[in-house]
Amino acid sequence: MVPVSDEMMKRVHALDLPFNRYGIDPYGIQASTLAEVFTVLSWLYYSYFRVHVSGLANVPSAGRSMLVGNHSGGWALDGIMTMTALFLEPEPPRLAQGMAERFIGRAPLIGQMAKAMGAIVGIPENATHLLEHERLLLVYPEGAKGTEKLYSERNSLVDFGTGFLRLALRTRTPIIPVAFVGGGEAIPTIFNLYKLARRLGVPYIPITPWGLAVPRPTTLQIYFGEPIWFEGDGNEEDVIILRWVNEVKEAIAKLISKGVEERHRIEINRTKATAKTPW
Amino acid sequence: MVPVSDEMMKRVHALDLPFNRYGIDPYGIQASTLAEVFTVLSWLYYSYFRVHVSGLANVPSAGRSMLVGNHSGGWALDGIMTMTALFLEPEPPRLAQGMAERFIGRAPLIGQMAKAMGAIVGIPENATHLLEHERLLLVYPEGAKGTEKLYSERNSLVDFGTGFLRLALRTRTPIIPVAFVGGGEAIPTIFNLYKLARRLGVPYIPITPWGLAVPRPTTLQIYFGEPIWFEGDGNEEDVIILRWVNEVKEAIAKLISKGVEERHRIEINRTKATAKTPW
Amino acid sequence: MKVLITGVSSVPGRLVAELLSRNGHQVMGIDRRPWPGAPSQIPVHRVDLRKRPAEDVFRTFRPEAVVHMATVSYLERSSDDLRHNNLGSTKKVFEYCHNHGAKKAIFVGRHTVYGAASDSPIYHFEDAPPMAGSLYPELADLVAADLYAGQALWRYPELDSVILRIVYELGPHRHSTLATFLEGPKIPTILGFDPLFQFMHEHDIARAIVSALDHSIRGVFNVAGPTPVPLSLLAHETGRTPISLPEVLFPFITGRFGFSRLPPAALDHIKYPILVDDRAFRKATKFAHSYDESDAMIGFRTGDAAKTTNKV
Amino acid sequence: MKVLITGVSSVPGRLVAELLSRNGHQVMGIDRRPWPGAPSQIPVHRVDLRKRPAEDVFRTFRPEAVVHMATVSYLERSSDDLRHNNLGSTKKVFEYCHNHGAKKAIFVGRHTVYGAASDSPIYHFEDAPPMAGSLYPELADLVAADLYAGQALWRYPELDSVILRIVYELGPHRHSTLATFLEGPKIPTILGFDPLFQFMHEHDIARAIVSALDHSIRGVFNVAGPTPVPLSLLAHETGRTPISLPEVLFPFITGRFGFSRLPPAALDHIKYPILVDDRAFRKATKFAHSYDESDAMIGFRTGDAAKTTNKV
Repeated sequence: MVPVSDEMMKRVHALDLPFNRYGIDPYGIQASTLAEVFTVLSWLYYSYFRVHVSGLANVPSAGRSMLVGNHSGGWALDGIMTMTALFLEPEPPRLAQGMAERFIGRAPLIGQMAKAMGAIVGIPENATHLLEHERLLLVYPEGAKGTEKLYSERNSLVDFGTGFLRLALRTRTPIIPVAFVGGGEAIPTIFNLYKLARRLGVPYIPITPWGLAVPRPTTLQIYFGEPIWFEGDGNEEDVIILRWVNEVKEAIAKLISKGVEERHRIEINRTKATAKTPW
Repeated sequence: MVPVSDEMMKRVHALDLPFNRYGIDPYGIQASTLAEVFTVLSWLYYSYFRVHVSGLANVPSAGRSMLVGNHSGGWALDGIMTMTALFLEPEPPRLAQGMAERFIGRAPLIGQMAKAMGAIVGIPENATHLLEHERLLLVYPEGAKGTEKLYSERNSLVDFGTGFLRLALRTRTPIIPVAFVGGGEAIPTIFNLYKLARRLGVPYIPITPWGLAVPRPTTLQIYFGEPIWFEGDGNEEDVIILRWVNEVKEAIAKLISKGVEERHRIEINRTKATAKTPW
Repeated sequence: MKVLITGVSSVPGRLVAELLSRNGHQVMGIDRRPWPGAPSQIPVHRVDLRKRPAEDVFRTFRPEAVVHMATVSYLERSSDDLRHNNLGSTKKVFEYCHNHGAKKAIFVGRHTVYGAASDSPIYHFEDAPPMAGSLYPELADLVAADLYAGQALWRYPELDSVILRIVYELGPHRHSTLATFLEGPKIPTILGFDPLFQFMHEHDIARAIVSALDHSIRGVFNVAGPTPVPLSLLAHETGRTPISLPEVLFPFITGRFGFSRLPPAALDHIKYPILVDDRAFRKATKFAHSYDESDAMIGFRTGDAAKTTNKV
Repeated sequence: MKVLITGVSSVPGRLVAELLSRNGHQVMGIDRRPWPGAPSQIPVHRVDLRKRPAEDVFRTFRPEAVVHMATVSYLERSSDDLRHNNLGSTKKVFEYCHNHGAKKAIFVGRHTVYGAASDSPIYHFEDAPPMAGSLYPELADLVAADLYAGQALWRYPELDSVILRIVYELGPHRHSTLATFLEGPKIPTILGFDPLFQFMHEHDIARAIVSALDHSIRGVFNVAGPTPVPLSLLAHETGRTPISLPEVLFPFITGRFGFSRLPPAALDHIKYPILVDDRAFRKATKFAHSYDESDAMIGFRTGDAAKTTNKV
């Protein structure tokens, strides 16, 4: 087990979650697991990567919201760091609960840990339940195709699914666009292994210039955009839904552009900062 | 296969059954099986046993009726000879369909033949279905306990079940009491084997002075009583139903007494008759 | 009327679609399998009922009636993926019907849900408990789908739900549970057993489904055709050779030596009959079969859809 | 009110009977098993629900309400005779209710009908398809009985039918599916999995059933109590030792070496959670549990029915 600081435990209990006397919430989120894992993640967040966060005020401090992000980097680094930012930065902290691929449900150990951290198998029933219980949901409408992006495609967006938007309409949930920039630099995928992956039961295995997809310590940028409200009941025609999905997609693309634009300046600042604290 | 006379085939087709072009009725009764089996049974009926039938006019020539009989003899001889009488004697012939023990459903060959002759596994759903289709039902409310009777008990009645009476009420069916006398003389059970029987999957095995329960050629008497109608819906209290069951039982008992009384005279006539046709 | 048919690429699906189209209805189909050569006036969407694109079909077409024929039985398929198909997709279909304003939904189920057992009633009524699920694990999903569909009767009172439990299909297309069993030249039967089989001609099945649509009925209905016939006769009349074997030999011979294949759990289906009483359906819809047992068997044997008798 | 309880000799059956009797109802019970020491004001008839004498009890007592608790799950029994008990007896109970003028029928079912699967919703609502039948053959009969009971909602409109799907029972009587699993000193768990278990104290289950009777409701309702807890915690708090083992070793250890026994098909039940959303029931009946998860676990461990906390 990881030694947990008082500060970390305090943040866990500041979360708006109905933990029972054993520190377990109705979705199986475990206070002790959160504290331990966020202890590790906070080191990555503050010390290994340099994470730049912008627009935190757009995330409401309570109530249902749907964070809709772009995939960046060959695996869930984007989601994990977004979760970490929302746990460490705002007061009170918030727990962003990710919609995971189905294999998370079957996978021993890793699946169990993900669930104890609040991840949920990504089916509509689960998303609806979380939102009806005023949770903060983190979704990636690009799906697995998004994490398969190669280095050269790192700041582009692939097709969005439309399910998230109908869900937001049905549950009357605001959508908060989130851009993640730098994942492609941290894990520059040069190609993906598919055949071996299928054998191991995962969709693909990203390969970087140094082989396995261990991220390098680069700058990561997270931009939270302004909440977008759509009015409807979720049974609209596809053509309307697609227009609204594109609105969300464009909002994210705009945030990504901003991130790409600012990246150089932020990295210079980083170099200056690390020059002061050499490790 | 048994050579079938034209007369026998004519009787089969005179039955009020909806045979299809293959000679099969909706319950799986097969015209060809009926003709063959009744050819054999008519020899037993006319030549091996001497069967004395009385009250045939009480059995309606069409429409639903429930023949309610006493068990007499260690196995289904009573039912088989009653069926044969109703097939051979009245014009038009009628097929009495017996309610068989559950094991008939599972038994290969013998079960198949019984079904092709119109026997039905004795559950209320089946009885109801037959009556609603205006069939003639043959039931033995004494159940297996009735066929287990020893020689000394041959003309007594054991407890009647009450299901048949509620069924008659629900389906508005007249009850025709039937007495069978002589089965105990044909198959005089001196004791029943139970342990061996269980192993063979039958309730018991009757043992006669000559071992197996092959019937000897005696006189058999069948008495059909006047139809009894009860008014009700089948949901009456037990006390009422039991009273009516006893009415039926007493009607049968009275017919049995009559049979026992007449037996001596009938047997004398028989002796005279067989003296003329010695075989 | 706008009618959507799921499982439209199956033989009965096509027949129902064509019949409805001929009767002047606007028909659309859903199936994962293709329907090569489908009539141009019957568009077919190749989508999975459990996935979102299927709901889009409901959303845009807005059918007034839905005929759910996308159920599979284990004798036809057995892959694990399909194991839960019936229940899951049935749930979705009724949900879509409710969400998108359908007025009528017909679930096309099978009479085998009642199960084959030595002590079951010779004729099952609609309120008989469907025992097949616990008798044959392969049928559990079909039974659950059938009963789940029945729950729509109270869950969605605005939707006229009809659950049809139809007997075996037999006819010239030779593509059904019973046809699969009658595939080989030699038909294995169990020594000492000759159960009745209840089947109807494929065209009569299509007509029965259409009558369920044409009449304002709701509830569960058994659907049957002509008088059932014993297995031995069925084999003879379809040009096969029935061969009686002791039950113990069965595991060794099915699917080999020219014998039809038969899953082990299906053995009871050739020992005991499954028969249904269809009076309620005939009364409610005035349906009468037009192909008798002989037409169906000879149609299957010859591949010819013409009636062999003059019965109507 | 005159209330008839089937399966009255089971632990929850007795608790419901006693609670109703204390509340001033006239209670009668049916069970094949005896209830030694039953209170004199609660007559128990030892009859088989599927046989005629059971109907006589309905006929003479003429209950206004019936609580059907005579369902068994495979973890408790497994003999072949009982395999079809649930469906067959459920059919009879609803038929008797209809024939003999009952106004309300409560089917006491289980939340396990939804099935345990890796990709199922974390919380099941009442309209979720009950998948357990095709996942576990042993549960097919229970699923069919549950869904069949639900059909009474449209078949018998005059009868207020309530189908309850109740979570696992846990408490001092130590006689339930979950108690059987927690029997041994060592509780086998599967390495890398720690599913949530949802259970309620036996007294809360009895109270929930009584509230279903006291409120005029009809339909299908999930019934749950406190927050679910992970299996490892459940084992610890009930004084057992959870031992994590790789899944492949399971067939060799259950029921031996001091491990609780577990049928092979039940493995998924300790890999994946089955959780139900009970908002509809709480809203309709104002039911609130009074024993929390700790009360139930400690009650089971100590055999003491007293509450350990001051929560209400």
